[in-house]
Amino acid sequence: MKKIEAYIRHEAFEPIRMELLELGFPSLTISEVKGSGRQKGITERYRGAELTNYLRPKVKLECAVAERDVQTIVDTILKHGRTGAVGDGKVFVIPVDDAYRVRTGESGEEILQAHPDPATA
Amino acid sequence: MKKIEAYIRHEAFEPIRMELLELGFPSLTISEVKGSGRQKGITERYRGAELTNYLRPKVKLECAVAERDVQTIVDTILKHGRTGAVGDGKVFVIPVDDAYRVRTGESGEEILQAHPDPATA
Amino acid sequence: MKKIEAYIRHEAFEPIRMELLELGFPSLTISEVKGSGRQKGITERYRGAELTNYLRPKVKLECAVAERDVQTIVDTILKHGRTGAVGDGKVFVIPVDDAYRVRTGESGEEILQAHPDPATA
Amino acid sequence: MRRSVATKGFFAVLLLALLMPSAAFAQEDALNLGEAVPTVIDELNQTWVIVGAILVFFMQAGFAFLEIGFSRGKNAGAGIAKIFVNFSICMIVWWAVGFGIAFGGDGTIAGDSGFFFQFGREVAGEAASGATAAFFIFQFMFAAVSLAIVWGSTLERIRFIVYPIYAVVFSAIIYPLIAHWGFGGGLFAEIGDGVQDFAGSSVVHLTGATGALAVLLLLGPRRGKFGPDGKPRAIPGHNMPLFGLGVLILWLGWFGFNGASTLETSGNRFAEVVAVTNLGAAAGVITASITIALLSKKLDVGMAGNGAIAGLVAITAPSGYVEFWAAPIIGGVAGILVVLSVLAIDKVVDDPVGALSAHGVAGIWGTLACGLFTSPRLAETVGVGEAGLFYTGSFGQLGAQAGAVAITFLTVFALSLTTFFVIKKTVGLRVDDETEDAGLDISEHGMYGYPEQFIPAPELVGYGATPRTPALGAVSPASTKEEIPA
Amino acid sequence: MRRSVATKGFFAVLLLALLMPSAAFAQEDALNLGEAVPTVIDELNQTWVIVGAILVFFMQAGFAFLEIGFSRGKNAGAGIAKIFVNFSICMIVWWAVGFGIAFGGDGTIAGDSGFFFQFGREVAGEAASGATAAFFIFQFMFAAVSLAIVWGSTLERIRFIVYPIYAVVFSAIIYPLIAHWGFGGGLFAEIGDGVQDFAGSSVVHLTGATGALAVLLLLGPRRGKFGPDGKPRAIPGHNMPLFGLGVLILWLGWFGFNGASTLETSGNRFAEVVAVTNLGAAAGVITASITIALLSKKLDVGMAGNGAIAGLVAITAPSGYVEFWAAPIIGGVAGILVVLSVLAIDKVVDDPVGALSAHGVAGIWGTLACGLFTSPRLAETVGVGEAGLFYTGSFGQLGAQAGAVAITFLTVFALSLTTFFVIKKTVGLRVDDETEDAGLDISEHGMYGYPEQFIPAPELVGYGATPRTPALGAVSPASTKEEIPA
Amino acid sequence: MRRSVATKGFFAVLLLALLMPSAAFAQEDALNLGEAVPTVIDELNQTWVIVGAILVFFMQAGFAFLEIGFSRGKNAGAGIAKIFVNFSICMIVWWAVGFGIAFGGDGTIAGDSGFFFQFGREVAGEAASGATAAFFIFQFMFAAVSLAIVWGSTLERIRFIVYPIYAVVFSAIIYPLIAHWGFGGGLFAEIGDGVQDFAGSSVVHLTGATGALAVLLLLGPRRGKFGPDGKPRAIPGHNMPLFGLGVLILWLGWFGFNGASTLETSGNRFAEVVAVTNLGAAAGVITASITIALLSKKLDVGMAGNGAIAGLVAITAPSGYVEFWAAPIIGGVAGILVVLSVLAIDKVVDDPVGALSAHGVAGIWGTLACGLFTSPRLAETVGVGEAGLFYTGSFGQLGAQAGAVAITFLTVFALSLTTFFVIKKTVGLRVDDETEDAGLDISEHGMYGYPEQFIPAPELVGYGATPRTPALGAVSPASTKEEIPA
Ligand SMILES: Nc1ncnc2c1ncn2[C@@H]1O[C@H](COP(=O)(O)OP(=O)(O)O)[C@@H](O)[C@H]1O
Ligand SMILES: Nc1ncnc2c1ncn2[C@@H]1O[C@H](COP(=O)(O)OP(=O)(O)O)[C@@H](O)[C@H]1O
Ligand SMILES: Nc1ncnc2c1ncn2[C@@H]1O[C@H](COP(=O)(O)OP(=O)(O)O)[C@@H](O)[C@H]1O
Repeated sequence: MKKIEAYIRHEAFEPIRMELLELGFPSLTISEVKGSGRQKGITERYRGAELTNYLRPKVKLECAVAERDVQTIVDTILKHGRTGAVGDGKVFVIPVDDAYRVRTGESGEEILQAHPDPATA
Repeated sequence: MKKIEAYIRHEAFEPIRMELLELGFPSLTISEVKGSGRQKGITERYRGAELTNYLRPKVKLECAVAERDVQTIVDTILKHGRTGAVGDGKVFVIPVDDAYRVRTGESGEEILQAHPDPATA
Repeated sequence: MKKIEAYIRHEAFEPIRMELLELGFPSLTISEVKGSGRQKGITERYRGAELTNYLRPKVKLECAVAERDVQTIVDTILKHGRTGAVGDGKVFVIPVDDAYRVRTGESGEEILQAHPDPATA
Repeated sequence: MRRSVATKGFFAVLLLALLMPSAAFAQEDALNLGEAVPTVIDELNQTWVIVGAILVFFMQAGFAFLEIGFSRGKNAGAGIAKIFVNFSICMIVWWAVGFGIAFGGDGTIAGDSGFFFQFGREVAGEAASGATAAFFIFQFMFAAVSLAIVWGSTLERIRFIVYPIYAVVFSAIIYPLIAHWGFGGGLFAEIGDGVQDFAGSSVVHLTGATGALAVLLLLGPRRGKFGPDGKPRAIPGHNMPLFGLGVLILWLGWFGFNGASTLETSGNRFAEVVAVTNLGAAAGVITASITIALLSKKLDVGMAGNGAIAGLVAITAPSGYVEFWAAPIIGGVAGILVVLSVLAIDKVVDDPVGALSAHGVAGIWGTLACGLFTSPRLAETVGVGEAGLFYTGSFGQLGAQAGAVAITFLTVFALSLTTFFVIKKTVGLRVDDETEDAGLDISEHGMYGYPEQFIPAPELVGYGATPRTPALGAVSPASTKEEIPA
Repeated sequence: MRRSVATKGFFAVLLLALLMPSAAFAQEDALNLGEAVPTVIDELNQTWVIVGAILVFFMQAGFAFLEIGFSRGKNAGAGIAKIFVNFSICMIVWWAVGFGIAFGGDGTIAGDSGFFFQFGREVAGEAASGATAAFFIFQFMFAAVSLAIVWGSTLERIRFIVYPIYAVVFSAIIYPLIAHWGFGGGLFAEIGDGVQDFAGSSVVHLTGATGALAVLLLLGPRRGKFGPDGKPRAIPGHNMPLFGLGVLILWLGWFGFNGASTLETSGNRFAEVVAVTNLGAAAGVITASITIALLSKKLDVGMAGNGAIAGLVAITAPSGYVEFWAAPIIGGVAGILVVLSVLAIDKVVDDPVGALSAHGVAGIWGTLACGLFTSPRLAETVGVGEAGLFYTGSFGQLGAQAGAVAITFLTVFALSLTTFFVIKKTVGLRVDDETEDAGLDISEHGMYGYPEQFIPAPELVGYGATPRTPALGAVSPASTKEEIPA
Repeated sequence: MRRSVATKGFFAVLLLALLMPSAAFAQEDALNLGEAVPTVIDELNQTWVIVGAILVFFMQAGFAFLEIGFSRGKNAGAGIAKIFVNFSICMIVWWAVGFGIAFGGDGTIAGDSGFFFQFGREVAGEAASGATAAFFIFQFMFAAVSLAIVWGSTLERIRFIVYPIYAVVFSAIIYPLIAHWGFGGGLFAEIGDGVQDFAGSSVVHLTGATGALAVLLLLGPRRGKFGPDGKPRAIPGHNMPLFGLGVLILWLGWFGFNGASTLETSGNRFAEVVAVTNLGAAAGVITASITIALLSKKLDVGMAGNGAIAGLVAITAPSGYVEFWAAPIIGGVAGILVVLSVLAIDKVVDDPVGALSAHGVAGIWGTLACGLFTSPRLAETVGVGEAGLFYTGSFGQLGAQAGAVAITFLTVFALSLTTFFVIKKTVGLRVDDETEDAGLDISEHGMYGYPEQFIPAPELVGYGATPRTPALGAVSPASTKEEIPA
């Protein structure tokens, strides 16, 4: 099992979510984060004084999947996340030892994501 | 060392926190996230137009513990997190290579959690 | 590749960010979290009634780096994060299997961080 | 221009009449001074009353923001819908029924004319004039204030449908009865030399707070208000600035509430009333702030604001009857009372805004205070009741005041409890637990009051993303647990 | 103290004059009653008009908060800057040009005197007096309201530079023309016995809404408003409490808007107008709430508020012409119309605040309603037009009203469309997509309206951290994609 | 109804008197016109003054929201507590002491009667009447405005205890002295033909700003305001909409502030004052907006608002003395001045709201502007001073104005600095660093102004969860670092 963590633009999320849903990966979690790459600071102005802001809002997408599905997910993220401009973000793949579904207490890979048609997965 | 990441309902957090505290695991971190499972969207209405929201607020609980404590923590989360309804969430266990306490610079497993009575742990 | 996750005080972040920038590690992500250690609760008062709050706001810093850079990053965090008082936070190091840059689709260690002078890194 | 007819819009006439006022009158040959002077006196009175009515109108915004500030963010929008709908229903019902019962005649129990009040229609045997239109709308604003007071305590858990039902009963019967007794020449005019309640500490504020008590007893506390040990816990309101805005707007409106209750400008009494009102309010803030700071080591913002309201409520009845020196005492006592009362009541009943204390306890105190502080000069000027205990040594007026308080409380409580009981047994008083947890905004109004706080940014369109229409069916937002397994 | 000269500040004189008013007059030997009485009547009229003007001023805050509440948080500060600048430009231009065109003479098309209005200068052949100063500022507030109405629909995407340009044209020409026709004795006074528009359902509200329609057609919808399937999607405003504040302030201001449009206190007519106004507004809330609740199962907060506005807009023209019974009907119909109209318009044009419906559709309905409901008594009192269809069975007045609506719409639409077309072709009407996504606050005003919502806490200094001055160059906030690769 | 006695509540009498006004007078046999007319004139004057006082009251909300908008969210609730407490203390102290010193006699330095002002008590040798009650409360509102101005600059770091102490001194001595000199017939009436300060550019605004300067010098900047390089950094206020609300409320209140400073309706002068005030404010917005847009390429919302305030402050002194044409010039210059001044002062002192510039610099400019623009007509009408330089070519009046500015500044500065110095040496002026970082809301008031922004949702009860009472002891919220190791 792996967990995919992606830092992406806000506007990239919705297309990614929809394609993942179609591919059978409805389960994911997002949060609001602020990121810095080697981007320049943004200078904001307030009553004549300046404030330079080095961090930009991004969406962090987290999604635990079975090993065999990792590439599908990553490809989907890369496909919709790309604008070609700096700041598109990064995707990291992290090992997961174990997984539990709270509702039932079941554990293991099968709880991760429900493929629409498991046979073809 | 392992890190437990759980996506749970808001109302589950307080009982979990209190039992973990009693068990000697006071140290944890939470954040507000929005998650999607294979849940239906929620249709909201605004001035007659509709807005469908596929993401629901959840609490993400993160807690790094020694390997031997993982099951205790997971069990506590499962126990209090369960309502039996869809949306109760998931728990993932992730490997941790190293840990440091900022205040002292110490590292290693012993910095993780303070058991009330280490002998019985 | 490793991912460093640090839970630190708000006021520690800016000096850490600036030193990491100088050291050639501009890329990182932060988020607002609430943490509990074995700290006491804070009692707040509202219209005569009390509310005890056991969770304190912290910044979570996430930063994926090549294995050889882990110690540099950790040291920087420890250096600026320390006030010596309880609540300074923790740093965890987590394995990363893979990394992708969304903008280009490239993957692997070289996408992680841009050293100002790679030769000396 | 008086009665003159404009044939080409306003301005031509305006120039003729206003640029040369004496010329305008000259036109009408000779100004009949014996008629013009009483007319202008009357018009000045009505101008002041209408200014007062407009100020009292704004108190609706005051209640709305006081209550929204004291709610959690998930119930913030509901406070707006509530004010709109209650105020509007009250207006229509007051017009149709309430005004007639309150002021349409001088029977002991109720009036019997002036329904669907308007010109040409008679009120109390007289053809209604423009003057009465001012009185009609001014008194309506009081009814609406009284109704608004009922709802603050029911925040965050009441079903919306309860509002229109009770609003109709309250605006048609409950408030008009009390108003008839206290302001309309009914029952309270017959107790002793008359009960002193200048602008309604009892008629308006105690009435509202009593309605609140009745509904609270049947409604129960918000989820989580009392711990398993039965101890009350703080459920902090989400926005102290909006709370403060509410208090300041109420304070503003009160200058109309008390000041224009003179109903005229005669002798500049209204100016004294305004000054006395401000002294009472200021003292309420100071004593409430000191009391809570001594008790809890912190100057609670909400309590300071409650002190202002309590001071204002308490000075409302005496504002036309007492000299300046009494005002800070009356307001100051109210400020202490409100803090102690909020702390005591919080142990038993869940009153998120402190209305029982600020309008009920302070309203009773203010009404009784007339029996203590009313000065002989002002009892005579107003022509109601006699001077208070501190001037006369007699408990007479105090007794009359206490009687009015008791009658008001019992009447309103009985009528309200009955009404709410029927509502509870039929449509139901309270939302279910899931709705309460989700918040009234999303459950009853379809959208959060602060959508960006609750809905993730990518779902709030406008990022250029244009997702397709959802393939999956939609469920009602109230069922927050109905999801399909992953 | 009248005309008396103070040599030592106000107070000495004040004591002499005010503490002993009759003495003060005695000083001037004998009070000339024949002069004093018309003067005080005039002064009372002007006091009421100025109170009205002040209330109407506050409607600017009403528009600001209604619009801010209906915007997303990233555009909240821009709403404040917009109101400040538009109101201010309107003031200066109205003074310099607009007032003269609107009220500086009684030509059919436009006035021709009173530019750079002030004392000593003549207006319409008469030396302007203090009375006219009240009229000047009261009428200005109407112009400013009309201008404010134009902008609500353009939220979240219009370039700031558009405001000053159109504001000048609107305040100098567009509104003054219509005001001259409707209020200043021009064109509309010559249609039949005169067009009835007491306080401006058509002159003020339809004019504003027509300007809004013109700009909307050229501006286009916000990004993400319509899906790829062409269906409208909800873009929820960020703050229902602020929206509610806006509505309540507008409602408050409307008592001045309609009430003081009597321009005098004669016969206490203003009190009737205030009562009628409130009945109309209340009915609008009730019917709009019921309509949307029936259609969508939820009592939408914004729709309830739009119902209030629609009720107020509709009752504006008839408020001086109709009896009480007609007011709830007029307001109630407006409440239904506004909901249906918002739903219909939302399918085609992106009007985030519903101004086309609440001010346009309801404005037309209100103007026509005079042709139905005007009572003979009031047509005669005001001296404009004749009674409505329901009294007379004649379509005469209704026809006059319809004519005025058509002329107003066509004139304003033609002039506005031309102006906005020129703006579009020169400086441009709309911000680019990146700016729209980032929000107008940060892009056009340099800082978010709610900085803490958008900027991470560590960047908001004051944590004791004192980072060095940035070594790297700064880029403009608008270029949200310009970053350097890691 | 005048003086008539109601025996059965208001309404019976109301019907008799108001429905048949002439009948009511007939009752008293023959209306004594020679008495009734001066009385109604007086009552109209007092009505206008009380309307003005109520408008000026609302400026407290204006200051509160301007300041809250310019604060960070962690200090938002404190702004509400501050306004409540300062206003209230000012009221009580003004009543007890301040009014007597300001207006209780016409000595050069101070009044000596009218303490614990009320009816029956004499003021300046005359028995106080209702008229004086209006004057008393109107002038009090000015004192409260002046006090409010002091505190804006001290946001986010001052100890709460400083407020009551200085408020007492300011309301008892500092402001009353200046008010006596400028408004009460004291010192400034003896400079030349009298100093012209119609509504208090200097008496009220410069006084407040000077108090602010004194405390700022002893208080120091907020943590993080100046970088290690000494350069000022932006600490953005958290809420531009609330800031805008504050400005709009202040603007509204100013119509009462300047308009009712006529103290009467004679000659409709108040209408001219209102119009002149609005012209000045509008010009201030426009020039400030242009100035900051030219300097920083962005139309800063706060600066546009500061431009409005500066325009209003500047036109305050001249509003009764200048013709329309001068108003946009005076306001426009103030708009430019305030921007330049904010930018300059920001380099040296930390004034988060720009009060030194908007009230101080603009107040000085406005006072001096009388010496330039006062018209002969109006100098004569008011009866104070002579026409300005641009009419007379003489520097006489300008000199008198400059003298008053200097005396006001020096007096207030000396008294305030002394008071604050004593406070600093005794109870202390400033919170400690930890409290400042945590925010005043939680530290001094026990709860955040926006709890949901700072406290995690699960801790905000009401989710149905009912955790047991904490076993662990509780610590004071101020000690944000005291935790126990994990
Ligand atoms: N090594 C990293 N660790 C954590 N977050 C990162 C890392 N690199 C990038 N990010 C996140 O991705 C966002 C965009 O990255 P950036 O490097 O600016 O884009 P690009 O990959 O196009 O050069 C950053 O704002 C940050 O949130
Ligand atoms: N594979 C996953 N990766 C990341 N988050 C997940 C995953 N599965 C579930 N979650 C989180 O858990 C929440 C509840 O999950 P859901 O699948 O709806 O519940 P259930 O396990 O009861 O079917 C989701 O809203 C999401 O935040
Ligand atoms: N084991 C852990 N797992 C997750 N978060 C932790 C853990 N230990 C500490 N933290 C985070 O670090 C913060 C400070 O930790 P704490 O233990 O109080 O400080 P200290 O290390 O100085 O004793 C906590 O508020 C929490 O957010």
